[in-house]
Amino acid sequence: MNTRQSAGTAEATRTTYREALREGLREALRQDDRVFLMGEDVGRYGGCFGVSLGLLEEFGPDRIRDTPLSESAFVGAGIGAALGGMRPVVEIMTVNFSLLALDQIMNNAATLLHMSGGQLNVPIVIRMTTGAGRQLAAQHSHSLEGWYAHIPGIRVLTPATLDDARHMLAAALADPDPVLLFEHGSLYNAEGVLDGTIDAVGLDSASVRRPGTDVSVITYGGSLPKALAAAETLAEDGISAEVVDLRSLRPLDDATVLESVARTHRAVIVDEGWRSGSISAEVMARITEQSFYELDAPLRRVCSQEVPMPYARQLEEAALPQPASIVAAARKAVA
Amino acid sequence: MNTRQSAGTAEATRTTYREALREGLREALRQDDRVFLMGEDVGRYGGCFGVSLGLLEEFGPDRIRDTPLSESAFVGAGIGAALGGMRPVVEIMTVNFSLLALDQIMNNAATLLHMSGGQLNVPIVIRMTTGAGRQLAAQHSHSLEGWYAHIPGIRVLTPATLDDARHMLAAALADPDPVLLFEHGSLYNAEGVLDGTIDAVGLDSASVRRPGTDVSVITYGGSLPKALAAAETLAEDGISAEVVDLRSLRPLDDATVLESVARTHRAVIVDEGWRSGSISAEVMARITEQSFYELDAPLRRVCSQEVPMPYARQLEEAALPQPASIVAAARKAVA
Amino acid sequence: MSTTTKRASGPKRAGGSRRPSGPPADEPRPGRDHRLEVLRQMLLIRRFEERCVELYSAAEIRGFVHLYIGEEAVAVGVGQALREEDAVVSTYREHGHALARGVPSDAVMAEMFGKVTGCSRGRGGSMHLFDAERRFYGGNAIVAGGLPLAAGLALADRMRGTERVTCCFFGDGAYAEGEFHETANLAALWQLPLLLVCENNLYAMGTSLAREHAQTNLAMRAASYGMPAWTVDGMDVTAVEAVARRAADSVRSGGGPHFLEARTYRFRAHSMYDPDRYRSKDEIARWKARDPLVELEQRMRAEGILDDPATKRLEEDVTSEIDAAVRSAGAAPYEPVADLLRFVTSTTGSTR
Amino acid sequence: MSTTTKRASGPKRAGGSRRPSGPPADEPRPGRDHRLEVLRQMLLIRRFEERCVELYSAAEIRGFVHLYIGEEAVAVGVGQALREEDAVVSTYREHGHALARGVPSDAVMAEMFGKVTGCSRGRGGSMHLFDAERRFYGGNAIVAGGLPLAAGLALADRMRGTERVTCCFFGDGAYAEGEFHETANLAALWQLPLLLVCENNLYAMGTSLAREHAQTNLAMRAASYGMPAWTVDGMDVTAVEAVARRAADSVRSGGGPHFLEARTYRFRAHSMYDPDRYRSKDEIARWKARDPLVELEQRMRAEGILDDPATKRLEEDVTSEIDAAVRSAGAAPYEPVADLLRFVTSTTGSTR
Ligand SMILES: Cc1ncc(C[n+]2csc(CCOP(=O)(O)OP(=O)(O)O)c2C)c(N)n1
Ligand SMILES: Cc1ncc(C[n+]2csc(CCOP(=O)(O)OP(=O)(O)O)c2C)c(N)n1
Ligand SMILES: [Mg+2]
Ligand SMILES: [Mg+2]
Repeated sequence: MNTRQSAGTAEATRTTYREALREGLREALRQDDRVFLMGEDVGRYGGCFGVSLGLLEEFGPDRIRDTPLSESAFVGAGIGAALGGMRPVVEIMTVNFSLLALDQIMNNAATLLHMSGGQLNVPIVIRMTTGAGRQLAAQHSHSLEGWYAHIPGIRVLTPATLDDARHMLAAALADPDPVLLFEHGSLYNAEGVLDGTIDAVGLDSASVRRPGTDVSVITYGGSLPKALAAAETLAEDGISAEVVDLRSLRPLDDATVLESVARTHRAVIVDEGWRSGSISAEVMARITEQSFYELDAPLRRVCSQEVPMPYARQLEEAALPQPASIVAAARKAVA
Repeated sequence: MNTRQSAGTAEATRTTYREALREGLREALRQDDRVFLMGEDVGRYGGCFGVSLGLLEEFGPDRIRDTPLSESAFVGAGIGAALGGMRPVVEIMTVNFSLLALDQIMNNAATLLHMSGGQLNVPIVIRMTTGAGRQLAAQHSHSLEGWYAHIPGIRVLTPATLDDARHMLAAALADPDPVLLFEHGSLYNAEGVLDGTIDAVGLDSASVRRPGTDVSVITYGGSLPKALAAAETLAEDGISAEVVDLRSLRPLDDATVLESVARTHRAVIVDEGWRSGSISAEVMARITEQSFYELDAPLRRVCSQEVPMPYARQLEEAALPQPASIVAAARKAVA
Repeated sequence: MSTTTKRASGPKRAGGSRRPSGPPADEPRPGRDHRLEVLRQMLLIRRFEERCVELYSAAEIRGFVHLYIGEEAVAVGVGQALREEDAVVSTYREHGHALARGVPSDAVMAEMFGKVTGCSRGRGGSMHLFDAERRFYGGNAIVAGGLPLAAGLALADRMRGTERVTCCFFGDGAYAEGEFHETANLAALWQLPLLLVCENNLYAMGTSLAREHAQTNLAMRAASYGMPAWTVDGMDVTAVEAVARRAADSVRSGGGPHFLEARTYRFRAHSMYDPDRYRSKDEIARWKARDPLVELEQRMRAEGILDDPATKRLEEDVTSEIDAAVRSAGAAPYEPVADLLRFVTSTTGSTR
Repeated sequence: MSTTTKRASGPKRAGGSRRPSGPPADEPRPGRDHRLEVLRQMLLIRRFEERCVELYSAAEIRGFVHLYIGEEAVAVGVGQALREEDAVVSTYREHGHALARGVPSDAVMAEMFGKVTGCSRGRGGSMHLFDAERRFYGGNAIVAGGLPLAAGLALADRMRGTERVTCCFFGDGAYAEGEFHETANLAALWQLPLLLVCENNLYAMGTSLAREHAQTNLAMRAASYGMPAWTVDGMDVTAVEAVARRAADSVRSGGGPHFLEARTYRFRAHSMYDPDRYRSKDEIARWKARDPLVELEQRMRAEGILDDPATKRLEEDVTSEIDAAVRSAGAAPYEPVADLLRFVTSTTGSTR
């Protein structure tokens, strides 16, 4: 189950991805005083991408906690605080900086429950910005969420819609284990209408964002709008593409993917990660292992080129999956 | 080309994987005074697994350089020294600790050449121990070499044989870019005969370690002996398994893999990494993309269970690929 | 955690090093029962680990094992200053910390045997002892990896307004890691109730203090972060306890983080695999002459609160506790392989 | 790198902060040509960045851009103390460092335009300027990420027995990162020829010094690693130069690493996206009153070595240099998309 409808009547509200995230944070902070937000410049600055703007004024510096530049220490402190009964939401500005905290994430957060024989669960949520598209070059633009999904013991979430931006945090905080939440930088300004009837989303299942019959386009995060745009174009050509939003990269919802492939018998995986060793390889492996005889054509994937993200616009655009490249791959798949 | 034969006559020598690595280091240090070895306890202690024992006495503390516990700083210093004209070999004791240096590895070593528009190549070699099998539990046992292979700009090598242990370092040092060299902890004591006629190995190609016709078993590193043992067992059943040693996980030698699959039409990938998002998924993706119509059966993989490595022997054994699980997978593939 | 009734002597000179800079120890001298309990704990740790060596040779224990022998005064002295509600974060050299914290010796022994009755169900082994009930948070084998975690536990207490202290043990080697720096600053900046105990045993594996640190006065450097920092003779359990009490009391009453450097020495090699090539026999002998157990025993005898029969009783007591631990560990079951994937996440179901 | 001929005044009081603790600056006072060159460099940086703001508004420049305006005295003062064979490692706020190092302004401008004639072929942008020939090693946008690298460059020099200095610029925020701690210790331990220049502009993005560091005397803390550490008024280019020369000379002659804290201030927001909500107008005004360019000009006028015509010539000179840079950047080609995968590895052929 992906969503829970609210009982009362609710109106659809216009909002942005950024505001939806902020509302999710505000709600969590209001509902549970164990929740606090911690990270570089989340307070007075309002968050490097403005997500937490205004929260300091509402909740004070104890719960909207600016940290020094010390990714390893404040992520580790979040883990410790979670062990100590709090429900920390830790913000890392950008996924590239999270490498500085990877020891804490993998060797502690993901591992403590198991190492302790089930004694110590770590209810921490770690949010970070991911992805390219804003000419921020090779140290601010990578998409490592698929890479993180390799680590047992954590959840990896990639909200791509306003509703997921608004509600995934609550579900993540309700989870007893570490959750990594990746916000694609190019989505912050995305505007749209929030479905007022949804008041909760699940974390376990992928979602078909556009039904189709000829080819499955499987994607997540910042690539979802591109996949949907590609599906529009394909529709003009009479090709019916089904767009699947994975939503969670760990655990992966095989069932929804395989059901889609069982309908279409063809699939293209779209993923902003570098191609080799990407989560799209894993999706292909799952399909090959479990639905080999359903396939009518080789699986295809559209990924980022294997290059540190260049600054120049034309190079960055060429390095990333684009609607045109998705369309081309889908055409080949159905050819 | 994987190997270069020496002109003269050479004798086969009995040695161990550890000694072969040490000989490779010694040779590099003798031949090029820009080469030095740096890391925790590489000097007076002799290396945490004894690889560099005796080198301090031969080359002195400047070139066999003990560092404080500061993975990020000494890996970064290696990168800087490489930029400054040296040829550093940096040892990280165990792959889990390398997470502390991942920022330097990904954001600097792998990226500088590109970010600088081709000006700054980084001729560093980073060696580390990887893998499980010695009951060292969840912070000393992981196999992250396949995970590292996701990063563009570096090479990822996994010497599995004595000859590769002996000669890969020289080839790595000759490469102008960063090379990560993963030594599987369970191989250090492996004994055997060094092929005295080989005096160089290449880095670009995989190697067929045992020819076969019914199924390709594709593997690398610490799993190679297990795959070879499985092939023996299969042979007793009349199943002819071809064992391919990838040797390098980045770049991946597709050609050798695809040629093997073209011969056998069936493949099992064996990989000590956690299953989801493993390098075995990438191998499967490459085969599916390029040799889909060659396949007579779904691809299979034998990986580590997705669990932080437990200490208890029976659990650790169950978590790892074993000859029996490889045999079982191969039987299914040919069924 | 008995009460203290007599005067403790001040910290003594650490072997071959500068005069420690701890505060004058003018606490009341502990009473006989307390002294005996301290001695018993130290003896338990010593004998427990000696038994581990035997069991390692017999292949009952595997993996990496790091012995604490020689350093017992630190864990036990500091342990006396902590209360039940406090928390302890430790390293891979943590048998002593765990036992001093009250983790039952049979649960520790079973853990080393890899049995399901172990304090981590056999999943952790020697390097990863845990006991949530006793707020013993491991057992971290990434050097310095426990420091940020300890800061977080202290932060939770700070935010919830409790009076609990979190005590984090780490080594002189750990001090060189970036995580030490980040944690020290964070703790001082946020005035966290954190007691940082640096066990300076002069070596990080085979690397001596002077080859790890440009400036080896660790307490002085810690003070530069803006927190009280004292050095204490880590071979003198009475001195350790006195200083730790003072520090813990100050932390508890809102004084922010405190740093203790305990000058100590491991009598054995770094781990079971270490041939100990990097220390001179002389140096080891000099430190063994300051055996913390012997020093305490001698003091107690001089004070007239220990005699041969009492020593014998203690030894017997400890030996039988360890015998029982070994027996029960040996008899305990292994966890079934079918349970391998438990505890990867808290919820059952798909984990990947 | 002209010779100095007159006496420089000692470091001055940094705005609103404690008395800097640099050594007495008894170097000869620089001559007119030298002063003019220093002023020209500072002016070039100032006007160059002002033009960048315009070009950013015009969408000719994209990505993150961090301005150095207000801090010019640091890059230029330190730059004077460095020789051609020395190396510089910098941050994402590095236009000033690059220009002071002699990276041609047209190559820097073309880089910001993303053109193939840029000093990083358009692959780096504002945050990643590189010039191997001038030993300018970036342009690192991971805060503190350049520090270990700089130590490595210095190590290479040390091992090869050259007399070169590596200078690493970083901020007060970077100082809190673990990589600072590890690098400072490593450099002091190995006595590396490293000049650490901490540009303390009182903020890390929106976080003020006192909310980043428990103990804000950065130089004092750096000294605790065992290296000389001085504070200098970063708004006074003469003072910066004097202290930097003294430090660089000492480093060069085997004195090991030195640490300089330059007290400075950025007049603009952190980046183009920053609404600068966290600093008071007052505070900014107070610091702007100490504009390093104005201070130098006034001093030169007082000394009688600068007059209106000379100022005008300088301005024209700098403006025409920037005009030319903008023109050539605008006219230069973009790198063809077909070359996207170049420079991932040095060798051609398979990279994955
Ligand atoms: C991050 C990391 N690097 C290296 C190691 C390997 N290692 C284990 S213990 C140790 C020495 C630590 O010395 P110290 O902190 O002084 O503690 P001690 O062992 O002396 O108690 C090393 C290098 C590790 N476990 N973690
Ligand atoms: C590791 C890392 N964390 C966070 C950031 C985001 N960030 C960029 S600049 C900056 C502030 C750095 O402050 P400081 O070191 O004082 O340098 P300044 O910008 O003041 O020159 C931050 C937080 C980053 N680039 N790298
Ligand atoms: Mg030690
Ligand atoms: Mg700053």
